[in-house]
Amino acid sequence: MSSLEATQNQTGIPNGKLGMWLFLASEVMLFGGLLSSYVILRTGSPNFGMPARELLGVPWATLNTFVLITSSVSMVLALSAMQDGRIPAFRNFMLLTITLGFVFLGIKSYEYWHKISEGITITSSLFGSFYFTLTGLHALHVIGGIVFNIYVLVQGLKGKIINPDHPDRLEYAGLYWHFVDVVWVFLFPLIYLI
Amino acid sequence: MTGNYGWGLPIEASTFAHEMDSSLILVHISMVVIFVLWGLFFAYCLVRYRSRPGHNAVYPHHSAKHALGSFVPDVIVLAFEIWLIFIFGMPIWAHIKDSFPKPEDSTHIRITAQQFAWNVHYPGPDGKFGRTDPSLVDSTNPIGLDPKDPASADDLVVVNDFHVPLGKPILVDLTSQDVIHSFFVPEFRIKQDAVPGMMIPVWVEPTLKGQFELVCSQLCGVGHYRMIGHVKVDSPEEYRAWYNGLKQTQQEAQVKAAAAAVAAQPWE
Amino acid sequence: MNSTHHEPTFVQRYIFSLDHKVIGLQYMITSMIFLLVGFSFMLIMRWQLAFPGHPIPVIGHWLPGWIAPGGVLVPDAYNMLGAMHGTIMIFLGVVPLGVGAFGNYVLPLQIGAPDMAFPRLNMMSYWVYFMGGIVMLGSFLCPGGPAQSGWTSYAPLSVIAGSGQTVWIIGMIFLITSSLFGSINFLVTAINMRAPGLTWFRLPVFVWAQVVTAILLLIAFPVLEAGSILQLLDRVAGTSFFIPAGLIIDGVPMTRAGGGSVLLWQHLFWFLAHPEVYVLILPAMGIVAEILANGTRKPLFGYKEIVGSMIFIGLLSFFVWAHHMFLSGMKSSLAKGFTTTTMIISVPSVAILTCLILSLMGGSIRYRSPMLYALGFLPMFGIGGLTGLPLGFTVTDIYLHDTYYVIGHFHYVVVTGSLIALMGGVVYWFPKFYGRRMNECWNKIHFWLTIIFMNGIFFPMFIQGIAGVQRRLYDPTIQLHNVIVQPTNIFMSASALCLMLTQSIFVVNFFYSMFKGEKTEENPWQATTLEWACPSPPPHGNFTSLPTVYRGPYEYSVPGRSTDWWPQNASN
Amino acid sequence: MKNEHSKAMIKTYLAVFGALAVLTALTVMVSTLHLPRVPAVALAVLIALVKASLITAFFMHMKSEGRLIAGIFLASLFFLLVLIIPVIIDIGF
Repeated sequence: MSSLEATQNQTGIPNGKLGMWLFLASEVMLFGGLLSSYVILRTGSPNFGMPARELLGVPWATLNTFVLITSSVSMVLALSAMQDGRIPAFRNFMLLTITLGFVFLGIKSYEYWHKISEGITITSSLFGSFYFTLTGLHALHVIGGIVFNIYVLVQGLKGKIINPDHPDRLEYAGLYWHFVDVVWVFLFPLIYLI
Repeated sequence: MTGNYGWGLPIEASTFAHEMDSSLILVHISMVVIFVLWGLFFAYCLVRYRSRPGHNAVYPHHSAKHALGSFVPDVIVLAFEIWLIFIFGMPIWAHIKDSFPKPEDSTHIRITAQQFAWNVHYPGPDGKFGRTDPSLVDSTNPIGLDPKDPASADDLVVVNDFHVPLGKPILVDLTSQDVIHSFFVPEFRIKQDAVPGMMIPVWVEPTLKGQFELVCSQLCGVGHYRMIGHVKVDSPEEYRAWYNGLKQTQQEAQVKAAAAAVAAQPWE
Repeated sequence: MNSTHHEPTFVQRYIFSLDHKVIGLQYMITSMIFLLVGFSFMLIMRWQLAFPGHPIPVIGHWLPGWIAPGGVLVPDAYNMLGAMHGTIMIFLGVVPLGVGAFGNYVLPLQIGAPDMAFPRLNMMSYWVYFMGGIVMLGSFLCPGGPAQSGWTSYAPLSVIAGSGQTVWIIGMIFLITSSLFGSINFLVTAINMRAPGLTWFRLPVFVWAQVVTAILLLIAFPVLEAGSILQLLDRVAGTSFFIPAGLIIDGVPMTRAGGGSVLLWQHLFWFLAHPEVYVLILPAMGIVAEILANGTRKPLFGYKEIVGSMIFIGLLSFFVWAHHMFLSGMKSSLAKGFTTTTMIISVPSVAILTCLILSLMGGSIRYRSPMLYALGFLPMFGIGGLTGLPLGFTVTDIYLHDTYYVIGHFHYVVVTGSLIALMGGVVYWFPKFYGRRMNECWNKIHFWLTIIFMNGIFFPMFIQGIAGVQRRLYDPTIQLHNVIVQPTNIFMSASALCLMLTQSIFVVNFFYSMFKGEKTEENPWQATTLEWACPSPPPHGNFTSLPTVYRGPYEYSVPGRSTDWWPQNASN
Repeated sequence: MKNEHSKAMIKTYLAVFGALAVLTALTVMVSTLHLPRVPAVALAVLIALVKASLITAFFMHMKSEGRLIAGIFLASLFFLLVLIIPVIIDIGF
């Protein structure tokens, strides 16, 4: 596979990176389609069923935003460390990223439990449906990102596929992880704040 | 009624049917003209440039003039379409879909489609539709009309077969109580989807007396093909007689049903 | 390539192959089978339309009781077959044939690449597609049968439908995923892996068509995926994204929160499904362009206009979707906007057709079988395009919407247009696939019979549409306005049966020629593009040495040369 | 040399992180002001756009990528607008 890339590359951008960006473009359309539906029905539906602000759990969501931002910066620091050949730093930053991913999911599950105990379920109202659909799909992406990150961590420590000279896959995992962060950056204000 | 239909368009039975037909004919004539001209050129090319001994293909030397020539059909088509849509079409579309007659000048009815019937709700002389509530729907009350609402006392609900008077536009508030249906009367050249959760106005002014088929043109389930209603266009007098006669029959039936219900009550 | 590699086993070579050529052929065979399956569904429906209520002859007794008790088709089954016909033909038939099969096989060859950018993703794309097909067909085993809400799956009908609809959505999600894998792969391959010297404006039109198609798939499909997720939840989780409050189903009030919008599904669906129409037609146009240049022995007229128009079509196809919704209750002001964009998009289509026809001028047309299919495409696509005019025009659409006129229109575009061109593509590239030719004489017979019978099926649809016959009617004869034109249904059904019989010529010819066909040289059509610069069939890795490109794709009959074709990779 | 460069990069990353944290706090604070609906939505979306641009530009290195990748990403955003605008006109109001 790498031999093909070496022989032919018209743009200088590695195939994997180009493919990852194209994939992210399609993910923009997927989340965009769902978020558009949310915005459209939020403004247009006669009974959207928006709960009171106190029930939304803004503090927890804010905390989760910080968790994701922090994991994003530790991801990019891990890449930086790998590029410089600082493997222990790479390992620590990756572990931090993965841990924060789990923390995000933990807070999210607490939030889910909290919402359900307050009577906001996927069938209770359109808001509930959108809340669980959007955050649920996002959480699935977080899980996918964590799996990708664990793979990258293991391979980075083995040093065969990912090493300071070939950090490509680490970079792709980073792209994906940051994208998941970007999606949350939009979900957070649209769901919790307005 | 069969005489309304043939191999071409059905007869024209509404005020805008003729405009619609002339649009259809105009568009089709232009399509045929384009296709024939273009087909003749195509056939000419196929014969003239066939491969044969002594005939070789010509390697074209690109000139700006040559390339511009290829845009001639585009420009013609574009000009025709601009004329068709903006000058010719927009006023007709606006006439049919945007400029509704006033409710007081028209026969104002509400049609609630369901699987697989058309429920027609007349507001009665007071011009007000009685309140409807989905929880009141049962086999005798297909649209859930609330009998306690004073506005509903003179209302009339009929299923599938209904009458309208000639000489006035009909203003229909169209909705559906389950899935999407589509209101289509071929002779009136009118079609509009009936969408649950939306109340969509449609109007048409009949120009002929007679009975016309109201069919569903949006797949609505297993009975889609047999979802047929009949619009009967009467003279105003006939219409009034039909309306009053039916209203009376329905009221008598209600009284009888109420009496039967009381009779069926076991003594406590 | 690597000497330590051992000889691949049968399974590695033909089943889970990573080679784009094998994957392309897998796509081709599978999609052709699905085309026949979808077509046979239609034959059953056409019997019912021609002779409503009469038992289906011959196969009627073999059909299970819930489809045709006593051989007579029931209305549910008619709707199921209709929905499955549409879904199978579009998502499992024509798109995989045009994009999956030809795109996979020909695109890397035409750009001089040894394989796709991501061979493993490519293999997954095929197997996910295959799974999607199995799931779709498997929905026949659901209690209550498969989806029966049409291929458009309009809510709320699709939300209240039986369990087959859920399986339909799951199948669609498989197919969407497969297309996304494929489109990412195609784009990266075409962007990065072009041979040295192969600049964007030296690419064959077919490659351009595939690139534009891949962009359409990449951008539009996720939106349908979003819609499908919402519809799936509406069905299985009891949400009400597409369900307004206060519905009464079968006399029973629906207990849901409500508040959803019925039209939202239609917007999300058509945002995909209109670009999808161009996904169906663009690869076909690309194939026609290839064959025409080869068959006329001269460069295409207006290569840049064709490519520009394709890009323009691709861009604009995202701006026209709501012309399917003029009568859906959408705001009238939007209808005006969308009729305008629809008008604009007809311009590049006319431009492409004009350029293709003008390409004939000054040529030396060799009437060999691929050329027949390509030439047949032109007038048939012309009819399909022209009949789009009264449908895209809001006024006449009021009458023609949801009548057989619509069906006639898109079948002219997709069947007599796309499918004819794709058959031409099979014939044209068959020597590349197998190093043998299909029988020329039988191809010509097949072409003429196919064109005649296809017109026999689809032209009467315009007559029916003008008479006001609606689509999707199980028994048209119980509505008075349909009765007079009923004889056309008998004629159409007879044509359909004949068309099916005609296809057996193609199938036999295909498989016979695969093994026993006349062997051909490397470049039997004396073509210029890169796919003919490698052995037929190409070995693993395609090119013995990396080709270098020196000129445009269609340098035929260049003055002062001894041969009338000048391959892209020939250095002099 | 390489180390110098990456040190500068790390500084940038931390600065971006700080900016993101501040913006998050800001957007939460703004939401407690109970502004009228339109400015509230506009402000929240604006802040989200700034945050997303920071992440894509620096963490995802969009800033140092060529026009192709930026084009792919922006094209998808453009088509998203093409989807949302007509639908919000139709259903949203």
